Amino acid sequence: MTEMTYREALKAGIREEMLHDERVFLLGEDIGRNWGGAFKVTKGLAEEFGDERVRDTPISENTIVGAAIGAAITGLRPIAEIMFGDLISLAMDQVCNQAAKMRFMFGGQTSVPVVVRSVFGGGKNIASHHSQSLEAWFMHTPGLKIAVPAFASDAKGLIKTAIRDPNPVMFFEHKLVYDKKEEVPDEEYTIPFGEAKIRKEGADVTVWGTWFMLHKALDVAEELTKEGISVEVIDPRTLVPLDKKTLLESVKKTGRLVLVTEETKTGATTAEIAAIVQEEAFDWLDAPIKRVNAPDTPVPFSPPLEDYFIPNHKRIAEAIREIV
Amino acid sequence: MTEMTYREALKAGIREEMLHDERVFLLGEDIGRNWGGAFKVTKGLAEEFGDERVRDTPISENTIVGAAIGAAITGLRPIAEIMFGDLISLAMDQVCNQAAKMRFMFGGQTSVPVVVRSVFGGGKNIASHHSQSLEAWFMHTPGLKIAVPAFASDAKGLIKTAIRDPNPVMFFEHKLVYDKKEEVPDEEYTIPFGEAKIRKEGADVTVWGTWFMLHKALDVAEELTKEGISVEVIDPRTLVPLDKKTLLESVKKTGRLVLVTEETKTGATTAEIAAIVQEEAFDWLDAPIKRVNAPDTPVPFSPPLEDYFIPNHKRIAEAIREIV
Amino acid sequence: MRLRSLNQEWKMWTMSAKKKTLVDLYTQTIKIRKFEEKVWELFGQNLVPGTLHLYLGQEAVAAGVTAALKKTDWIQSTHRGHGHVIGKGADMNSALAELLGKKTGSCKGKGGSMHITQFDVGVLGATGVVASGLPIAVGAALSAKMRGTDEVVVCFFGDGASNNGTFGESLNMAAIWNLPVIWVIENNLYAMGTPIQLTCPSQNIADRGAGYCTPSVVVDGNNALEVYEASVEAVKRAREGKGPSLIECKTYRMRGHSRFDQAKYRPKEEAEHWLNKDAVEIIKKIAIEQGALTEKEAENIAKNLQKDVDKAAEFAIKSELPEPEDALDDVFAEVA
Amino acid sequence: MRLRSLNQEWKMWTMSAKKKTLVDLYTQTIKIRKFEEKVWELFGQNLVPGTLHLYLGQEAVAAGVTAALKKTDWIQSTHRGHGHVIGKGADMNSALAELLGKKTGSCKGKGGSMHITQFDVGVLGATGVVASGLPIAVGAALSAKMRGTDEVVVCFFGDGASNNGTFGESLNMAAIWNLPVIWVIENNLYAMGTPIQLTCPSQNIADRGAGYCTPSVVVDGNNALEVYEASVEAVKRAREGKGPSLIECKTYRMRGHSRFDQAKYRPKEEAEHWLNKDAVEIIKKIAIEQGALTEKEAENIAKNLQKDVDKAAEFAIKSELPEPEDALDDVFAEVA
Ligand SMILES: Cc1ncc(C[n+]2csc(CCOP(=O)(O)OP(=O)(O)O)c2C)c(N)n1
Ligand SMILES: Cc1ncc(C[n+]2csc(CCOP(=O)(O)OP(=O)(O)O)c2C)c(N)n1
Ligand SMILES: [Mg+2]
Ligand SMILES: [Mg+2]
Repeated sequence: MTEMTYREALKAGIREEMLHDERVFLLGEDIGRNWGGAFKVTKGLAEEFGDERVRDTPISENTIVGAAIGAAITGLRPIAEIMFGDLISLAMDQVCNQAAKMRFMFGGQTSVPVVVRSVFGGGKNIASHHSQSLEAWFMHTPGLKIAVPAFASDAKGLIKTAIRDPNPVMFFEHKLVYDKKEEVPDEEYTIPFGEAKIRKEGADVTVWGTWFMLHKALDVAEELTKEGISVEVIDPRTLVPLDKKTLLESVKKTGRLVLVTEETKTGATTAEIAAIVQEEAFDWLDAPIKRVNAPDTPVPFSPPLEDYFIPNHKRIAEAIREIV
Repeated sequence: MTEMTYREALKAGIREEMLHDERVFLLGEDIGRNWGGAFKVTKGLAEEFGDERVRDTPISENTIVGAAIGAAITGLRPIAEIMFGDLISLAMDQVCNQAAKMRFMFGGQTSVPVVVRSVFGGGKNIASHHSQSLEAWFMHTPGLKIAVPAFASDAKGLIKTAIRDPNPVMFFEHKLVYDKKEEVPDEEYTIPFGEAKIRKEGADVTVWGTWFMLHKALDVAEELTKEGISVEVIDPRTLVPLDKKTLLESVKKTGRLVLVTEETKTGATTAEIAAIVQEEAFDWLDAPIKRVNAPDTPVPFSPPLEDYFIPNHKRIAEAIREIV
Repeated sequence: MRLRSLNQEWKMWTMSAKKKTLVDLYTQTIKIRKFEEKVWELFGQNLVPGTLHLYLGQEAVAAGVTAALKKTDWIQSTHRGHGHVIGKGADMNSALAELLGKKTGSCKGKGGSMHITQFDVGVLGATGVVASGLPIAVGAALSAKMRGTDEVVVCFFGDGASNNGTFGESLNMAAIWNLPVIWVIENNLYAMGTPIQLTCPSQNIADRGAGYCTPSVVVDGNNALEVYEASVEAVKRAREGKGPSLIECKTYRMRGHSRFDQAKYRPKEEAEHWLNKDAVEIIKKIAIEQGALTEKEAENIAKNLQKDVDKAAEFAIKSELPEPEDALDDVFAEVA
Repeated sequence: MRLRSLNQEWKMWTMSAKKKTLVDLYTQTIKIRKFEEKVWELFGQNLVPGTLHLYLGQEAVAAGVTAALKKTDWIQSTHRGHGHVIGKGADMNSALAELLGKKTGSCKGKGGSMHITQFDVGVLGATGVVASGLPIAVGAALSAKMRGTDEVVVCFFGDGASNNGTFGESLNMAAIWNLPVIWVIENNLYAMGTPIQLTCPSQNIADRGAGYCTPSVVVDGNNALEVYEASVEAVKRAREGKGPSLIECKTYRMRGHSRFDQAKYRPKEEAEHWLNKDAVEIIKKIAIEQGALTEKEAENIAKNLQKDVDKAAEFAIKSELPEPEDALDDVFAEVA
């Protein structure tokens, strides 16, 4: 095991796959030698693998994804990077109408092994166009798999799985987890999609959340032990496929569920999870499922505003206390 | 009152507003005199108001919406038509990052009185790129209002409200309701946003749905009276703002809820509604909230496949029977 | 309309056009014609669900372009794609079956007319979102290059499509990466009911190529030989690593845009002018003039193709519809 | 770099340049410079949250363009927008307060650097999504025309932006509708760390204008007078109903792209060459040479502006932060 940051682990995963499989290549804006990616995930890869395989592109989001699709269906394994998740709004057609649907529309004649990496989340005071969390759009798009690693070792294991998957995978990161450190196995490993991880066991209430909110939930869970509240914390790791089993089992044990993501509330992934759980574990629920999300506004710039917007420890703790 | 189709009522509403307010104009692909809109909603308007105010555009969805925004913030009242709802995927940036956020990002300095009209839904065997129902994407985008009229008189009253609203309004229609007829008031009227309508009163179970599925739900409700099941059917009319009050009151009365839309299930608007209701009417629910949606696949072309994909009377009836 | 006159060189070239090429071009053109006539007939019999964008009238474009390609080359198709896939060598049985929504269709009935695709003969896909094929063609061409092959990618699209954002993005990316891609604009003068004059400020869309350093030419899209010649040159450039080219083919739909459109918005004289320039007649005349074909041989080819098409229709009609639950398959490929 | 040499005519023109114009251009240029230096200073003091795209180095573009505009004209700005809004006459107090995230900011602290906007002086908005302003400019220009005004719309964007889909869509729409819009490309040779050579196949982005029948010119973007002259001509065309124009301004960032970027990817000689072409020095020299200003007067102008900027900074620093709950306001305008 070696301690490394999420960023390092992610890069290590990409690098291993590039070494294994010469079909793997990266394309995106400023991912190459001059910058190494806006969040430096790909730094050094152009130097190691050359500018052909770590390919800087023009600012053409829709065509970046489309080009990845074209390369994927003709035998390569592209990883397209969209610099900020907000900008996938420009590539929705290629992601949602093309990548997600091609295999189906063409009756299984082809598959689309493309990975689209991007990053969500606020906390950096960069306002409405660079801070959103839009994973719900893609969860509502059949044909896409979605990985949402929150920890370094998962980032590495899941990116390797994503690259090997014959289907389009949206691989979403979060700005504030890149620097999180964790022990990462030295030997080669992958992490299967659709397996949630219980990050902390508990008896009184289940908390399900993603990325930085998951980390906050873990902090809160720790704190609340002092109040005698035993919180179980679940990390889905992938949204599609979704590990309902682990979640439902946990809820059936605790009878209570709090969902925490940084998305704006209405129509968030937390709505889907709530809908599923009330549908499939109705008789086990001892209290309404609580959703802790951002309010239904764009992301504001100024620190006090953004701090208010993003769910904090206090709000998570309150939601838990409300139902236990 | 005059009986007219949804299409006619919608056009009448647009026409009235164009007569009242010379700032109102339309832009979109093939909306003008040569075609009159892919679904003929604007047929005749170019002849009456001229090609300047009923403006055919190139196939440039993102710029159509952006141009509407630019016109809106400088004093006009544009209605942009996107020919098929699936194609808003090309305009997501202008809709979701610009129109929806400008007022907020600029601290209230401007407002964006733009209406984006488009059409969702299957049933016409035109496959994966022309049959989707994507309203959930927009419900998850703070800053947008969303109208979803299912009846002719609502289409007219709501489009007039949409045009007068100082905010961006997504006005979504459905391919299979254009020909539905209804008595429409002769005198001028508007319908406020955020007021659901109880389409049928009932005591045993509440059904909430949109567009063509709402019509199917009404058929089913009628049928089920024969089995002694009394169904209350709610038409939200707008998704944002959402009339939670009417819905919650109904659920508190019936104790049961079935949600019916044509969306693919995961992450649909029905998930949000389920999440709200379990959160706010938990103690009144006598059974899990059921969601009747399309499966998580793209929309298939061939009739037997598409028929299977789209929720039908039988599935709606079964979901109701399951929980009453 | 001002066509950049290639006539001078073209006439000289035709003198030496290989007879086989002329026969091929004629055969391809009339094959697509026969196919589309059959589709129209089946549609009239209410056997084709949904909508339909016929290729009738534009046959020379697909024929001329695909005749310049190898089997290993790729094409990216559109909502008006029947001609492209037939030209590229698609199996007619499964093509027609697809249009009828049958299980035996190349897409198992999941795609239909707008997504008619046969991957194994080099069709990357047919897309219903106008202009969405261009980025995919860029990627396929990038892949062809990165994989070290001599594969060439043709991307078909319409005049309307050239106004969509992907046009500039894709032309640019192909140019900077010097990719083996050929942009084929089928300028049939209309996007649905919208005449090109309303949406394009210049005489030729091809003018936009220069801004992306992409050699661009305008040809008579109803003349398969002219299309072929331009394609051969473009393919040569692509295979030699000289990068993308653009070919604008001026052409015309024989019928309306889709389904029930009568195309009444088209001025009579314009329609007459173009409908007189019949793609099949033009290439047939050339082939006969050049001594590549006799009238009789041409007729025989047509007859044989008619038989093939009839048989394909029979196959398609007899084929079974998919099972309803098949709707759930083919979303994801299985993980190895 | 090959600049389309306007030198001949330009020299003649400058001879007759109104002195007031030269003073204005100098004043605008140095005003933006002073503003940005202050921003940089405040950033160094950790007073500017988030990121920052300084306009330092490109002042001549905003100065030259906005000097050609009326108050009633509009500009569409970008992530690198400080210069544009200051040039258009924004209140410096609320501009700086916005950058500091204060309640008194023009956007009440909701927008910050990337969305710095003052609608009342004709700024349509500053957008963080590269190239997303072009469609909005089209609409504003359409509105100007439909409302029967003589308003002109300038749309600023970068070399990087010109590779996004909205570029072609918007140039086309403005051209076919003959709209009073001026496309101003600030070609600072880089999009973040990506040099233009990697993403643009031609020498000049302006080459793309011809495909859309849009008169296009390349100017030295560090020379406010040259920018101004081209702008005056473009504005004239627009006001006379002659449609859109495109001006490509070759320029250079004095610093990195954002926040902590040191721009080490830029070749030394290139950076030196450009950093020697200081926008303030250039216009100052011209103004003095033309007898419009003395060195002393120039200094006084600078000093006065420095005072204004200092005061604005004081105002911004003293201003209060918004209340947390203000985050919930301004999503929807109230229905009348
Ligand atoms: C992006 C997009 N916008 C609009 C449509 C609706 N539509 C389908 S075909 C068509 C016209 C396309 O014109 P063109 O590209 O010239 O092709 P043609 O039909 O003439 O072959 C339109 C507007 C669509 N499918 N996709
Ligand atoms: C659509 C989009 N893609 C990527 C980004 C990230 N980004 C911000 S600025 C920038 C470079 C823009 O380059 P250019 O247009 O030349 O403007 P400059 O920064 O040089 O002024 C990039 C890639 C973005 N904000 N929007
Ligand atoms: Mg066309
Ligand atoms: Mg730049």
